[in-house]
Amino acid sequence: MRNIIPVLTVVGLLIVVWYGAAVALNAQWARDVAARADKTLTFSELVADTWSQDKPKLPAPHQVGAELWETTVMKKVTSKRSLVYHTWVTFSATFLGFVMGTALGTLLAVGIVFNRTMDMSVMPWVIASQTIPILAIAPMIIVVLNAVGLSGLLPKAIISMYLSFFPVVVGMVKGLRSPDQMQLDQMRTWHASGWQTFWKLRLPSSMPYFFTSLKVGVAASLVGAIVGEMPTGAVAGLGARLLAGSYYGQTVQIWSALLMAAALAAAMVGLIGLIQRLTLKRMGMA
Amino acid sequence: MNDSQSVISASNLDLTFQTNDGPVHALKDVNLEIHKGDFVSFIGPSGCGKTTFLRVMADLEQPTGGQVTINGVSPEEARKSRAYGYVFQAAGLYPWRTIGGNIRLPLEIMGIPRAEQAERVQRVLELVELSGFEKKFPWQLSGGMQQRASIARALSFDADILLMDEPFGALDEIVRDHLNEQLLKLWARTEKTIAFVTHSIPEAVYLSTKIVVMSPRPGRIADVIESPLPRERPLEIRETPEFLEIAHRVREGLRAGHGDD
Amino acid sequence: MNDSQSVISASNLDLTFQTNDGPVHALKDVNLEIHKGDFVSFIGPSGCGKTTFLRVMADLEQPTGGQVTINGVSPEEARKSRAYGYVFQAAGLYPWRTIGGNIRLPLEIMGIPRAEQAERVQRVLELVELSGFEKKFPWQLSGGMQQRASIARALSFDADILLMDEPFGALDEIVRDHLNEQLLKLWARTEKTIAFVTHSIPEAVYLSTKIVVMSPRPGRIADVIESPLPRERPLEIRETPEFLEIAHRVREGLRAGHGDD
Amino acid sequence: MMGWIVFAILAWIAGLSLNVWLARQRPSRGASLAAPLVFGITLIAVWEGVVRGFDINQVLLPAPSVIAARMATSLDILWVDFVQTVIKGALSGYIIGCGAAFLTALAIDRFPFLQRGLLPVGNFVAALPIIGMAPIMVMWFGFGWQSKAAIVVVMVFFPMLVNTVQGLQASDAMQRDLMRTYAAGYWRTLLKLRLPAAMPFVFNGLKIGTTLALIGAIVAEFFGSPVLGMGFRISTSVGQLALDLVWAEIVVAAIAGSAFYGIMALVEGRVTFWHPSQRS
Amino acid sequence: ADDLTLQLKWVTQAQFGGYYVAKDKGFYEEEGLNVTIKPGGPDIAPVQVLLGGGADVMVDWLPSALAAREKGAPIVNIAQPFAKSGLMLTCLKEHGIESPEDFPGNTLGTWFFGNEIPLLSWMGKLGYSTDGSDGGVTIQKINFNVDPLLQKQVECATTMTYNEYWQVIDAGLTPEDLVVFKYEDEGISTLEDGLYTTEESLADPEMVDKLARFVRASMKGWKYAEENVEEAAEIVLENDQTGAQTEKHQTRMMGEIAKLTEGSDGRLDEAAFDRSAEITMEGGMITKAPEGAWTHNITDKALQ
Ligand SMILES: Nc1ncnc2c1ncn2[C@@H]1O[C@H](COP(=O)(O)OP(=O)(O)OP(=O)(O)O)[C@@H](O)[C@H]1O
Ligand SMILES: Nc1ncnc2c1ncn2[C@@H]1O[C@H](COP(=O)(O)OP(=O)(O)OP(=O)(O)O)[C@@H](O)[C@H]1O
Ligand SMILES: Cc1ncc(C[n+]2csc(CCO)c2C)c(N)n1
Ligand SMILES: [Mg+2]
Ligand SMILES: [Mg+2]
Repeated sequence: MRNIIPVLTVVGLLIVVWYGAAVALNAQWARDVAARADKTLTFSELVADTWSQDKPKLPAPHQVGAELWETTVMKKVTSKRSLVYHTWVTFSATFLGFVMGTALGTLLAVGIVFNRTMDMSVMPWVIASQTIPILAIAPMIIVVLNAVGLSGLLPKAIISMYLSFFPVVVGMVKGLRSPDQMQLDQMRTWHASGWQTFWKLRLPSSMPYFFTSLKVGVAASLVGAIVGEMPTGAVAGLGARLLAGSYYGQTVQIWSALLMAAALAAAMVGLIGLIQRLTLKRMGMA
Repeated sequence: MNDSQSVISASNLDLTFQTNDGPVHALKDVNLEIHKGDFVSFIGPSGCGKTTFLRVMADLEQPTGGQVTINGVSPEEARKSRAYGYVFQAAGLYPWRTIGGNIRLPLEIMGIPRAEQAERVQRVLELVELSGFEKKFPWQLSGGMQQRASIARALSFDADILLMDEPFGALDEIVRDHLNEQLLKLWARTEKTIAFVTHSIPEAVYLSTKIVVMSPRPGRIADVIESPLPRERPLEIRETPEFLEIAHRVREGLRAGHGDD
Repeated sequence: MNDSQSVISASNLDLTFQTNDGPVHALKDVNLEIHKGDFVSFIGPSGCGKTTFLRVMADLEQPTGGQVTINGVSPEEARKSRAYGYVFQAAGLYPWRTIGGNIRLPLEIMGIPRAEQAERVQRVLELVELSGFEKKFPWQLSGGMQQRASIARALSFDADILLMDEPFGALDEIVRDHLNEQLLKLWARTEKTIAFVTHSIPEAVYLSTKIVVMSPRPGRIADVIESPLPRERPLEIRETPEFLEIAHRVREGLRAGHGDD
Repeated sequence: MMGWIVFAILAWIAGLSLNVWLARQRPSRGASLAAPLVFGITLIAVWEGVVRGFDINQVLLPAPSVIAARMATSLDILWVDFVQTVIKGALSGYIIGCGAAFLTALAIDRFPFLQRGLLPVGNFVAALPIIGMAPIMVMWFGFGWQSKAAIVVVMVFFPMLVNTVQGLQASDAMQRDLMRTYAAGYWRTLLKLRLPAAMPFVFNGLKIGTTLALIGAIVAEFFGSPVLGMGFRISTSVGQLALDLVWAEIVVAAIAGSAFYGIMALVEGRVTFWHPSQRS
Repeated sequence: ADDLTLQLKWVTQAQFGGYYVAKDKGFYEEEGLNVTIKPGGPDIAPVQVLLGGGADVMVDWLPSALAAREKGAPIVNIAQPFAKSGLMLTCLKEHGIESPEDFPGNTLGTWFFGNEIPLLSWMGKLGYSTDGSDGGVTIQKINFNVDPLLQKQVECATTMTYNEYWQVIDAGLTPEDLVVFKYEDEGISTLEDGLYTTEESLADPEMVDKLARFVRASMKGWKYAEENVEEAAEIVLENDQTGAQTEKHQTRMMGEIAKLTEGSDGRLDEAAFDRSAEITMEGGMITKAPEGAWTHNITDKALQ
């Protein structure tokens, strides 16, 4: 709660900058319109105009705010025009993808840490896999999954997983290798099995890395879900809103979807942060 | 001593570390027999290879020459059959486990039933005088208390061989005396074989049936002293002439080791 | 002793830690005066608050009651004027720096010229008998060697006050004797004020002008013994009756502390 | 047809056993290079076998041999695209983004006010999805590489920030106490203790950033680019169903990304040689 | 009922009104069909969906279909509900562009994915280079919206008569501010929204029968939409799951679309096909004249 004042200050500052930027970016359009009508604008008219355009380059905060209010509070949540509905659609794919990505990432990391064959051969390809632009192959993935009868949530979640498992692998490999030599030696003296060493030593010591990876992973997951929403025919979800907004030049709609997505990501990152604090505290590490 | 069955035997042991500025010869041509029920102390200047030797016995370090057998088998097999308990030079407690949890750790790993775990934890905590600290986290304990917790952990699972690397280094004289006595009692009662690194000459003499004096660079055995003291040792024994004589001999050995440095 | 100027003074010091299962009273009602040029040893059972007391002096821990002044100012100001060197109970070397680099660290921070840095590093390395290990990394050194490197680090910048938390705990008797002598020489030569935690009664008696015996739970001062020994102390002094008498008194104090446990 | 499927299965088994064998050998530079290579070749062989064996249409998934042939004939295109996307877009964005995140992390670390104010807001801003950002960046910064760099900045910023902030808290209490006893000020403590201790985390961020930068630059080109660049080529070629060229670009991206990552991993090994994860 | 899946080329909008009407009004049902309509998007290559087995029929533009065919995708045009092209180039008058002579020195924004082909062949005919060199034009790839035009990143941009053009108008410009060049008028038009399926399907008599019924019902839908523009737009809106479309825009679009489907009974006009193929070839998207890329089989059956 003591965060409120700093956050509000920063947000306030941001909004001021935003209004300023809106004037700067939208001014040309306002002047053009005026020129066509053979008028010249006073400064206050210019400002007023830049903050109220229909299709601004950068919508003013209150325009986005109004749109958000309009599409979240004023609409039934089950309505297709409700942003809450679309956020939910995106969230479910993100969440599923994130869970799968975390599981896959952790499993791979465990494999890499415990198995030299995997360490030597898989890691470089995991990296290479991440350089493939998903936007290029997402449609193919969707098509292939469709062909084998998978559609709906799962294809999106798989793309989301594809993006989120990587930060988890990188972080967890490091984390699982972070116990120092003495701690590992101790485990050796007790002839702990690989599994026990993992469970009682490597995993607990990897926790700080784990949570950091999760935060990055969940953000990546969201990007994946949104990307995945486009080739599914852009039917529903924040990705579809972004696209539709872009095809009809509805900047206000784009921005409200964008802010909603960011809010979703921030909420998830915040939640993970909370779990992190609680866990590390219980583990006596914070 | 009283039992000629060889528990630990090292022959022509050699160990060289490769480091960024050249090799370090940590152990050279080390030969030693430890019999069942022996209490062997290792003493020697810092850096002479005591820890390294203990680590070789525990299969934590691979010798570059010669060999070691524990109960007639390789250190690896001995380790796998959980033949020994090891107390490290630094406490090395897991920060995310309480003291109790740390002591329970090897028990969990060895699959000892839960009820027995609790009971054993209580027993060893008492032994090292830490009852009541079970729920504290390591960083809430003083250095000496951490060290004692780590001793408790090694004792908890009752291995036949104990390898202890300066377990009492961070303890005051009174606790140290107390733990020395406790350790001797435990040893007498259970017939364990103990390899014990220490820097204290009186401690080495008081505890051991055999004292191994080592000298550094390269680490090797300078002297092996069989103690003529009886197995039954009240604290007062430390004032007897026999005791002082052995202590003197150890000190001479040590000094010699330092001399050729 | 020879100089009545008070360097460290604690009055009614109290410190309570809040832990997950209740408060721990680490220091209670501690009063102490340390004069310029004093060599004060702290001795007491493990967990009695020695480290905590040193940390309060060093402004690493905030007392919950009472107050401490160092050279007449608060510990914080003293710390900021780099009035003391601190040797931690564990070595605490930075793993990314070589031994030389670790010792150079405070010198760099204090802005000492490069050439002088090198020279000082050499000197203190010699003092703790680690010449030749300058380029090694901490994890390539034995426990005792690490501890010595950390002592060297604290000595390198020549502070007027030295706070040493069991600096010689991990060292063998010979090195320890040697370092004891070196420390006494250094002290005599430079008139430093030294606060020194140890578990060894002979060490405390041999080194100190004043011995503070502490007792635990809550940690408090049980006895303060002013040593009548001369400042000039050959190692042989440890066999004199005066020496043994002081040692006896310290031991009694310690035992009493343990007794009411 | 069956022949190719059998070929795929055999290739899989052979590659796997070769790697298991390699892993059992004494660790050496050769083995650590050979293993991923063997794995990759296996993968490619299996791919070829499957595509031919199941007679998968070129338009869905071209065979590696077809892709290779296309690469050989299109080197000039691949090169200009590479320069446009990787050198101009990804690299500049990566440097600016990681640099900015690093400095922000320092600022956040320095001023608790920012830690509490900027970090949540920063998380929020950084979580703006690239897909939404990309068209806007193109609107603001034009079709050239600058808008791509801007996207990359946004993409690499967050992982770098989170990791650096976490890393700056990674030194342990005793190490920090030591600095206190030297009355080392904030900057010195930072320089001598907290930054070195943060390096394992920082490199995590830098490594994750390498691949993100590349994806970011490529994907951003989907939303506006001059008529060259890897993303441009991929998106237009998909439209023309020239999947062989698409995959040729992807191969280039994968090689560039792996090399980029590899370089960072190498530097990491040099800088954080002392960390347990590098020593074992 | 028989299941059938239709893959659209673009998001749900009045451009595909006929299909939605046919579904909504039960025309498909009457033919014993259970039709699923999958919306498309910029990242969907309908051909891939078709070949991957995700759909039985798709809507595509002829140039991209021909290109796919040449790349080895065995797809065939089975019907052509759109008789005319809605593609045009829209320029801002203020840049002083009134006729094709004024193009040199300007930047023309066009969609890619094959949509640039007619423009390129037009420029070729006009004798302008397209690489930005002196005396020529610069071709800029733009996305499927009109922002670059409004923000003056380009002087002209491709628009559809039924969609993007109106977005420009909605943005506050008047038709007087604009100059449009309809591809249809410039003789560079290619056939747009046609229905395609695979050769494999055409070899299966049962499938052929299904497709014939599908085309028949679809055309019925189109004719209904032409006559009931507002109702059709309403139906489209109901089927839009993004909730992003507006009634005003869709009604207007439906009206414009009706002008393009007008006069088509679904049968492909061979002359239009040949002209389209030629333009596609001139633009370099295909290298040789296509063969077997269309059939009248289905429409013949459907129109019986
Ligand atoms: N950070 C902390 N949180 C909670 N309790 C603490 C903390 N640090 C120390 N204590 C407690 O304070 C008491 C005194 O600890 P201190 O470290 O000062 O002992 P010590 O005299 O140095 O012991 P030793 O000789 O074993 O090092 C102990 O009971 C310990 O458990
Ligand atoms: N991992 C290592 N890499 C390189 N050298 C090492 C390593 N471990 C130990 N050494 C070196 O081997 C020698 C012996 O070290 P060891 O730890 O066995 O000494 P020690 O007798 O236990 O000393 P102490 O009493 O100080 O603990 C030392 O010179 C040390 O520098
Ligand atoms: C891959 C691809 N996507 C879109 C179009 C063109 N197109 C067809 S309908 C439509 C919407 C018009 O409002 C657009 C832009 C294309 N030819 N190829
Ligand atoms: Mg040692
Ligand atoms: Mg202490």
